[in-house]
Amino acid sequence: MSSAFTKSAARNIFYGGAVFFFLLLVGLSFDTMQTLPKRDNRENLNESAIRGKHIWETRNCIGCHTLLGEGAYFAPELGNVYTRRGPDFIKAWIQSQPTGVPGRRQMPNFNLTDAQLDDLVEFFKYTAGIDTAKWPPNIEG
Amino acid sequence: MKLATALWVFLLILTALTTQAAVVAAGFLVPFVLVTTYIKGQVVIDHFMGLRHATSRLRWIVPAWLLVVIGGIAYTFTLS
Amino acid sequence: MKYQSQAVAKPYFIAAIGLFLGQILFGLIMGLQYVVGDYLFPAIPFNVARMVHTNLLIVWLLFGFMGAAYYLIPEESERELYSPKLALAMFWIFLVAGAATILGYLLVPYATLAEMTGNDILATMGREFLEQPLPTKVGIVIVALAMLFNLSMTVLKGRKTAINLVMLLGLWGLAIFFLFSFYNPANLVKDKFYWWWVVHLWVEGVWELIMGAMLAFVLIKVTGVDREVIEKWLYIIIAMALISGLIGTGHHYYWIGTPEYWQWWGSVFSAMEPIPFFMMTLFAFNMVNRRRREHPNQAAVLWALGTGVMAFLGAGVWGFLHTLAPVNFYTHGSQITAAHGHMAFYGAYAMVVLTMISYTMPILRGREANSRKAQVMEMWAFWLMTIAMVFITLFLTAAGILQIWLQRIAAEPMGFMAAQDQVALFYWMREITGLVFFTGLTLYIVSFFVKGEEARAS
Amino acid sequence: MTIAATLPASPDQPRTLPGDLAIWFFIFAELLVFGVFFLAYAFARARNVELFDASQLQLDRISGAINTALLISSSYFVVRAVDRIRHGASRACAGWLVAAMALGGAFLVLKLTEFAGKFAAGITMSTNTFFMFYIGLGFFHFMHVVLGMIILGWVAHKAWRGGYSAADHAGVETGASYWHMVDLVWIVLFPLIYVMH
Repeated sequence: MSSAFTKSAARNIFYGGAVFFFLLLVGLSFDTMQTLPKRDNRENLNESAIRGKHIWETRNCIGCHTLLGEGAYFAPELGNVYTRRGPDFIKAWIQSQPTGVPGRRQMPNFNLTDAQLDDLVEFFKYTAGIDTAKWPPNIEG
Repeated sequence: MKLATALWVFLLILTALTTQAAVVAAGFLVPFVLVTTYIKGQVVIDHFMGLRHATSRLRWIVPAWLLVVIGGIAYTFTLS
Repeated sequence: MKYQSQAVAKPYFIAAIGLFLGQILFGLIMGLQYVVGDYLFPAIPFNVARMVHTNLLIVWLLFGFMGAAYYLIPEESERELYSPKLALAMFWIFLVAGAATILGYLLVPYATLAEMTGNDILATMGREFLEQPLPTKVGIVIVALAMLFNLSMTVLKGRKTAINLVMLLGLWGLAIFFLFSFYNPANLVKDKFYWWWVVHLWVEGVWELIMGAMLAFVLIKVTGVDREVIEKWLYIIIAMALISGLIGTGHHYYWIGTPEYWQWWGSVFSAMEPIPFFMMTLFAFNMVNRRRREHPNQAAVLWALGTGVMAFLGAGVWGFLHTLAPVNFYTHGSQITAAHGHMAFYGAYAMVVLTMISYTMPILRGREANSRKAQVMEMWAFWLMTIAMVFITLFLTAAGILQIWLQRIAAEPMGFMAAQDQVALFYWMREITGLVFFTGLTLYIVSFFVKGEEARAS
Repeated sequence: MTIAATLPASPDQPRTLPGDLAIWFFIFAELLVFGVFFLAYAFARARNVELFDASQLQLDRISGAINTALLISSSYFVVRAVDRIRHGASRACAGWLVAAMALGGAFLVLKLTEFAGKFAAGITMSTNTFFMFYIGLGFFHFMHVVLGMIILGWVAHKAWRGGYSAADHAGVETGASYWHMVDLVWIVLFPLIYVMH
């Protein structure tokens, strides 16, 4: 019986383990990509929703809100806002910002056109249809 | 090496019994398979891995792992 | 300083500390906006402040990593840096690009900034932590590649030790996984899936290699323990980090539209993620206990030990708290995440960079260690910042638990803003603790200017 | 050496786990993962017995049993290989290792046939929780067999070229320990997923 703890064995385990588990991650990611069409609501990802995502990104909405739970925690979750509030409320809300109530959190007004608002709502409609394994726990997000 | 060879045959027989048990006995199946699995695992740990003769402070980990896993599985079969 | 070219680390470290200060200032602004919603509105809306806060964090840590690499790799390779001029040029490019980006965030509306910087050619902006305009992202790649070329050439021509190989591998990984930031599919699920290949594979993957290498380097220097021993433990620790952390990516794939088996894979592997951090803590304390010399720089020893403990608490314990899928179902996207994020980033990455700075800066300034007086002040800064961070984390955790209860569990769930009003007390306490942190940081900076007699080995 | 109680790091300490201590850290980590997965399976099954029992009927138990026999036998061959190198017989050691690898290869072929059948029937990891475990854990173990074979192949190659001796053969024991771990895990996996219901 030998008794050793060598640097070369430790190094080999590091390299071997890293490659092994990276390949496993790639394998699982490959399977995920195969499974996504059933879950990611891509049939509702139309041109308007794609434009909506672009608006979402270029106004840095993620800097205050979460989307499917990821982002900043300063303002409400919006992944399910379409279900919670409906299209008309969303548009009216965005247009009425900022509220200007002293001491309350303020959302900037981004001066979006009607067409842009429709695109954004279409994006929220798409996100609300993604199969998120029943998250969030309730409609409040 | 004679011991190892004998144990090898023993393990193969236990495997055959485990597999066969699935079709014969209903209430008897789970305890029987758990016991044979535990014996098989312990044989591999002691004689193939060679931990029986190891003097390291860490040698208890693998048998303890086997015990916890088999014990945990046994427990879940009492739940249903 | 054994090699002249190690001096290029100095501007990197100074910039890192400067940007760290900026990060904390914007953190304080955001903390106040949490309770006084219209503070500085519309001059600095919350999303802008947050973008500055997080981007400054990333940039100062990158400055710290780069500085550390430029210091450590020549010393480990036992030769001068391949090109100190290139390293210095990259410093200025990175600093100017970073400053311009931050000014862009502050002075120009984000949508205009996006338009000006070619976001319509390749849309990459507006995703958390990856808000940088396209030219900045390209700039980061160029700076990283130039640095990697410089460092790789140094290592190739010099001595190859575990520490410089691991450091180099970590930096290569950092650059390679950053390339995923250029992939932004319209499909939100795919977007998020690969977004984590930057964010998670950085902080819970390759950055841990960088962190391990830096910590190992400082421990060799301050303890005098045999390199062979430290290096083999380094390999084992980072092996554990990648074994658990790579599939641990799955803990981000529970609720974003990805298949549900990730709940199993993510839970099992990320439950193991505290192990490498725990080993790192044991490692740091053991090496210091077995030290063969009393290094005069006791502040650096304190930082090294603190990194081990705080990384374990922040990344390990606070990560584990909400990593199992059934728990994460309730905590996902709440203040619990913020609590974990703060202590993990401080404990693992901010502290390891400060450890490195604490050890190297006196040497870069021509002495083995700072004066006793300066060190005492630095240690005060250590305790103020660290204890403040512990309390920030505790208050945010309390806020998070209450928020989850009110908004997600209670029989009559509250709306988001109503729940926020209920937890305002904790936000106030967090803001006050933030001021303590700021005091600690100020003291830290002041300690660089304290003179006095040089400390000697006892 | 009181500190070493928490972290056995010094090379002069007596430590006689077969092979290099480094591989044992890897083995412990792997056993932890597999152990947690096994218990997760068992608890998930207890909460959904009908689904698990019904899905289990679709498995080919005989194929699983043959695979168990293959891995046990290959483990035994590895024991023979270690015995040979302790007597300084490098070539014989390499021979036994190659034989063990051949059985590992047979395991892979059989396992692939099983998986191909399931995929052809449209079964994936997302079909249900049982198949998540059957395919996920099976594939995870499959990759371990591949890795084990790579390690054995490397050791066999070095042994064939006389890289080990009766006095110095830690590398053989290191590879052997890993292979036995792969075997041990399958010894639990087979009855758990294929047999018990």
